[in-house]
Amino acid sequence: MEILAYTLISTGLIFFLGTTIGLLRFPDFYSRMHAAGKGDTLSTVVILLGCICIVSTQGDMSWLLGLKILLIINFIFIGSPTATHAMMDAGNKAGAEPWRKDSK
Amino acid sequence: MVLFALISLSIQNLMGAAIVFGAYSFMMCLIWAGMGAVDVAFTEAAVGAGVSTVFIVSTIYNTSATMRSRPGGMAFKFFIGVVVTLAGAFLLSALTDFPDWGDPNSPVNATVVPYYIENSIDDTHVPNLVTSVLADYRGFDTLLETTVVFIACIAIYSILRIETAKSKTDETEEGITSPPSYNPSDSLIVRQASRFMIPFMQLFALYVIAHGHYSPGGGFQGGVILGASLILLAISFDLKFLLRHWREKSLMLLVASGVFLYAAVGLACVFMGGNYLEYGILDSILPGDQAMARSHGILLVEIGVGITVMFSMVAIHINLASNGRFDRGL
Amino acid sequence: MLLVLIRAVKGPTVIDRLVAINVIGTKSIVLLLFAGILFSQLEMFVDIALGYGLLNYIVSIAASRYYQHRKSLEPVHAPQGGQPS
Amino acid sequence: MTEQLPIVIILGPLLAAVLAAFAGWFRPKLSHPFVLLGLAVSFAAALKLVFIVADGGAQKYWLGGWGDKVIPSQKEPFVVGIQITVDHLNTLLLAAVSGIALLTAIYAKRLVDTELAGRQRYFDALFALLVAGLLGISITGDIFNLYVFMEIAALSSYALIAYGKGRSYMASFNYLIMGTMGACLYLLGIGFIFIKGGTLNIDDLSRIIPTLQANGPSQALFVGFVLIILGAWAKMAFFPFHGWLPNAYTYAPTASASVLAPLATKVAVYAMLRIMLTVYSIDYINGLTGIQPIALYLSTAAIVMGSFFSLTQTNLKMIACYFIISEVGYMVGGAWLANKPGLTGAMYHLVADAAMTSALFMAIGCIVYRLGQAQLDDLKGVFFKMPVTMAAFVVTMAALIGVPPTCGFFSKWYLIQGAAQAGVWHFVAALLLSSLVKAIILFRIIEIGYNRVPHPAIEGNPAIPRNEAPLSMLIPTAAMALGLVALGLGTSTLVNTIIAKALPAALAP
Amino acid sequence: MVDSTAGSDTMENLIANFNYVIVVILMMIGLWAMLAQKNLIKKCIGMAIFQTGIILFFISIGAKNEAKVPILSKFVVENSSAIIVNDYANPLTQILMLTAIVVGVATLGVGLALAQKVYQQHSTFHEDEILENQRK
Repeated sequence: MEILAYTLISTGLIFFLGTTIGLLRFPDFYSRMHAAGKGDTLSTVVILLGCICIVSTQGDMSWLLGLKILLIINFIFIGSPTATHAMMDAGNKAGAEPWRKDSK
Repeated sequence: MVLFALISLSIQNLMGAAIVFGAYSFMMCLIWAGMGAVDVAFTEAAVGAGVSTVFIVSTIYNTSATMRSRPGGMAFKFFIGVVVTLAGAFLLSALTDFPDWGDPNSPVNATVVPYYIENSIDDTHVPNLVTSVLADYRGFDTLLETTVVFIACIAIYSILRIETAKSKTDETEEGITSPPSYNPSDSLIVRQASRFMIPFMQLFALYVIAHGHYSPGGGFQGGVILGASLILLAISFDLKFLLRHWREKSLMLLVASGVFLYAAVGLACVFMGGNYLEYGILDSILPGDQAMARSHGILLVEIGVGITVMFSMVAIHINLASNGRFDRGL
Repeated sequence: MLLVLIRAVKGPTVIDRLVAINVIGTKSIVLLLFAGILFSQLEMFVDIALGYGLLNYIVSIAASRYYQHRKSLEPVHAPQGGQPS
Repeated sequence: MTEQLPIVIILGPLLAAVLAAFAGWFRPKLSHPFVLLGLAVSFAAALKLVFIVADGGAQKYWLGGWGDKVIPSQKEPFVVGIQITVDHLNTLLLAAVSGIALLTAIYAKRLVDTELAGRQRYFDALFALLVAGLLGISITGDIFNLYVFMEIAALSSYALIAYGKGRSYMASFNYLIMGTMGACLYLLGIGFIFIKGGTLNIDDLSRIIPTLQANGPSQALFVGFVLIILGAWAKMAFFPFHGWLPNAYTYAPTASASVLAPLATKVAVYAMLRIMLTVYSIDYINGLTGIQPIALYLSTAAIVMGSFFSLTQTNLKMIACYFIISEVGYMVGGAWLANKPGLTGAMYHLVADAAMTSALFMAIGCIVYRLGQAQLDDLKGVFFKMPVTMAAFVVTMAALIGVPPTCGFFSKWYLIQGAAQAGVWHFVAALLLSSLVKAIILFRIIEIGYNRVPHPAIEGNPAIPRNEAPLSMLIPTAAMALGLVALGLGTSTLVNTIIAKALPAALAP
Repeated sequence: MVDSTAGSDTMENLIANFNYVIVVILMMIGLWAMLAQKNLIKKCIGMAIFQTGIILFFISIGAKNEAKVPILSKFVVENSSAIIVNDYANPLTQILMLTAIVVGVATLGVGLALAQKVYQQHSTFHEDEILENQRK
C-alpha cells in the first residue's frame, strides 16, 4: 500500500512539473490553458489518490477520511475542467489572441 | 508573500490586483494551517480567498477595472514611504523584547490559555478548543462579531439599494411563469456543473456547522460556505434566478433573526437566573448536565451565527453585484 | 514548486494570472493534505481542503464571468503588461 | 436584579436594533418606538448604576459567568472570560451617552422623516447599534472586546454618514480608511501588550504590567502604548489625524451628525483615558518624559488650529466641527497633564463636552430643518424667527466659551488650573485663545442674526413670522441647553462623589 | 516561508526574527497603500493587507513549537487528566483573529460599497480627480 501511495504521489508530481513548465513556456493564453487544465486536474487527482492510500493504512476512522478525500477528488474532477472551460470562454469573449507562428 | 502583496498593489489593472489578492489569501491560509491555526485557515480560505475576492470582482464589474496613472505625486508617495519605514523601524525596535518564536512558556501561552486547554472538556464537552473558547468563554465577542456582520449587511444594503427600483422587482415577480431569460452567452457546462456541486456544498456547510465541536469549523465558516453556494448559484445562473427564490425581504429578515437567536439564547440565560450567555444555567430545559447544556448552547449559538453570516454574504453580494438594483449583475 | 508558480503569476495578462491562480488553488489543496499527513492529524485538514476546493472553483467562475459579461479586451489600458511602471 | 444592570445597558440598544430591523420590514413605523424603548431601558439602567457606583464602588460583571479562575502555573487568579466593568471612571459617561442618545433619538425623528424618507428603518437600526457600540466601548473591561465595540460603532457611523448627499460618500470613505487605520493600530497595540502580559482583561493587565517592568522598562509595552494611543487619536480626530472629521460630519445628514458629533469622539477619548489610567498607570505616563511634551504641544496645536479654521468657515456645521477638534485638544491635553486638576478637568469635560456638542448640533439641526442649510449669511433675522432655538444656541455657545454658571466654565477652570500647576503655559494660552475665538464667532452670529435685519418693532417693517422647529425637536434642544446649566450647578457634587474617586490613588493632591 | 512551519532547532532564532520582520513589512506595505495610493480599490486592498499582517502577527505570537492543532484527540477526551498543555497551539489568539477576520471582511464590504457609490458620482476611482470634480 505504501509503495502504491508513493508511486501515485510521485507520478502526480511529475505531471504537475509538466503543468508548470507548460504554464511557463507556452506562448499564448490558450495553450497555457491547455497545459494547466489537463495537467493540473490529472496531477491533483493522482496525488489525492496517493493520499487515500496513505490514509487507509492509518487509524480506525480512515474510511471516513478516505471518503472525504474522494469527495475532494470528485469536486476537483468536476470543478476544475468546468472552471477551465469558463476561463477559456472568458478569454475568448474578452478577445485574447491565439498564438500564430508569424507573431512574435 | 510580500511579493504577492507588492504585486497586487503595483498591477495597473484592478482586476489583476483582485485576482492576485485572492492568491495572496490562499498563501496566507497555507501558512496559518502550517502554524496549527486550522480554524483561522478555514475562515481565511472561506472569507479571504473566496468571498472577499468575489466582492472585489463584483465591485469592479459595476465600475471599471482601468486605472489611469497620473504623473506627479511621487514626492507624496515617497514621503509616506519614509513615514511608514520609520514606523516599521519603531515596531521592530520592540523585537528584542519579545519572547522567542514558538516558545511554549511565553506569557501569551502560559498565562490564561492553559485554563482553556485543561478545562474545556470538563466545562463544555467540546473537544475543539477554538469552538469552546469562541462561543462560550469569549461568547460575547462572537455575539458582537455577528453584530458586525449584521451591521455591514444593513449598511451596504441601505447605502447601495435604490428604492425606486422596487416596483421593478415586483414586476418580475409577477412574470414568474415566463421562462427565465438566460444570457445566451451563459454556458451550459458551467450551469450543469454548478447544479451538481451546490447541493454538496450546502451539505458540507451544514456538516461544518454541526460538526464544529469536533473538527475545525463552526457557524461562521459554515455560514460563509452556505452563502458562497448561493453566490455560486447567482454567478453561474443569473441573479434573477436567485432572487426568485430568496426575496430581499426574507433575506434581510433572516439576517436579523440570526443575531436575534444568539442574543435570545443569552437572554434566556439571564431569565433562568444566570449571567448573560451563561449556557450552563440552561440545563433544566436542554438535555444533559451543565456541561452538556453548554455544548448545546454553543450549537444553538453557532446556528445563529451561521444564519446571519450566510444571508449577509448573499445580500452583500447581491447588492455589490447589481449595484443596488437587484435585477442583473455578475 | 511554489516558486515556479509565483513566476507564473507574473504572467503577461490578467487572464493568465487567473489560470495560474486556479492551479495554485488546487495545489494548495494538495499541500494542505501533505501538511495534514505531516502533522498526522489529517482529519482536521481534510475539511479545510474540501472548503478550499469549493471556493477556488467559485473564484475562478466569478472572475471568468466578469470577462464573459464585459466582453472587452481587458489589458488595453495596462500599459506594459504586468510590469509596474 | 441589580447585578444584571451592566449588561442591560448594552443589550437595550442592541436588541432594539435587531427588533427595529425586524419590525421595519412589516411596519416601518414600528421601528422607532423599539429604539426609543431600548434606549430608555439603557438610560434607566445607567442612571441607576451611577447611584450604585457612587455608593458601593465598582461593579463587575462576567459574561457567561467566566470570572476569576485559578490557573495552576500562576499565583493569582485570572479572568478567563470577558468582563464588563462599571466604575467611577465610566459611570458618568455611560449615563451621559445613553441620555444624550435617548434625547437625540426623540429629536431626530422629524429630521429623519424629512431627510431620509424611505430609509428610516435602517437609520433606526444603525442608530441603536451605534449607541450600543459607544456604550460598549465605555463599559467593557477587556481590551479586545473594546476593539470589537469600536468596529461596531465605526461601521454603523460610516453608514450613517454615507446617508448624506453629494460629497458624503467620499467623506465617509476617507473616514473609513482613517478609522480602520486607527482600529488596526489599536489592535496591533493590543498584540504588543498581549505578548508581554498574556491576558486581555484590563484589571489583570493593570496588575501585571508593573511587575513586568520591575527590571527596567519594556520596549514592547512602550510600543504597544504608543500604538494604542495613536489608534485612539486617529479615532478621535486629534490634531495630526483630524482631516476626516469636518467633511464627514458636515456632509452627513443632520440627524446622523447630531448623534455622532457629541458621542463618537468623546468615547474615543474615554478609551484613551482608560488605557492610560487603568491599563498603564499614571506613574507610567509621568515616566514618559519624551512623549508627554509632544502630546501637550499637539493638543495645543489642535486647539489653535481648530479655533483658527473655525474662524475661516462660513458654514455653521463646519464651524461646529472645528469646535469639536479643539475640544478634543482640551481633553487630550488635560489627560496628558497627568496631574489632579488636569485629569479632573479632562474627565469632567468628557461629560460636559458631550452635552455641549449635543446641544450645539441640536440647535444647528433645528436651524437647518427650517432654513434648509446653515450658511452664516442665511441666519439673517433668525433670532426673530426662532427665538427659543437661538436662546438654546446662545446658552450652548456660552457654555463652550466658559461663562460661569454653565458646565463649560468649570471644566475649563480645572484644565487651566492643571496646566498652571504643571507649568505648561502654552496650553493655558491656547485655552484662552479658543474661548476668545468662540466668543468672536458667537458675536458674529448675533450680529448677523439680530442686527442685519431691521427690528420688527420699528414701525414700517413687516414683522418676521415666527417659525420654530417642531416641538419634538425643540424640547430636546431646550432640555439639553438647560441641562448644561444644571450640569454646571451640580459640578461640585459630581466631582466630589464620582470623579475624585476615579482619579488614580497615586496622584498627589 | 514554508520552512517556518518545520521550525528546525538550529534555524529557530533566525526564523523567530524573520517571522516578525515579515509581519512588519506586510503591515507597512498595507499602511503605505492605504495612505499613498490614489485609487480607492487599491486602498481597500491595502487595508486588507494591513489586516492580514496583524493577523499573522497574532498567530505567530500564539504559535508553539511542536504543538498540534488545538483540537483535543479522542483519547484525551475520555480521560481529561491526560491533557498536556504544550501539545496544543494557543486557541486564544486564534479566536481573536477569527473575530478580526470577520470584522475585516465586513469593513472591506462597506468600503467597496462606498467606493461603488463614489464611482457612480464621479465615474473615477482616482482620488485627485474626485477632488477636482468636487471643487467644480
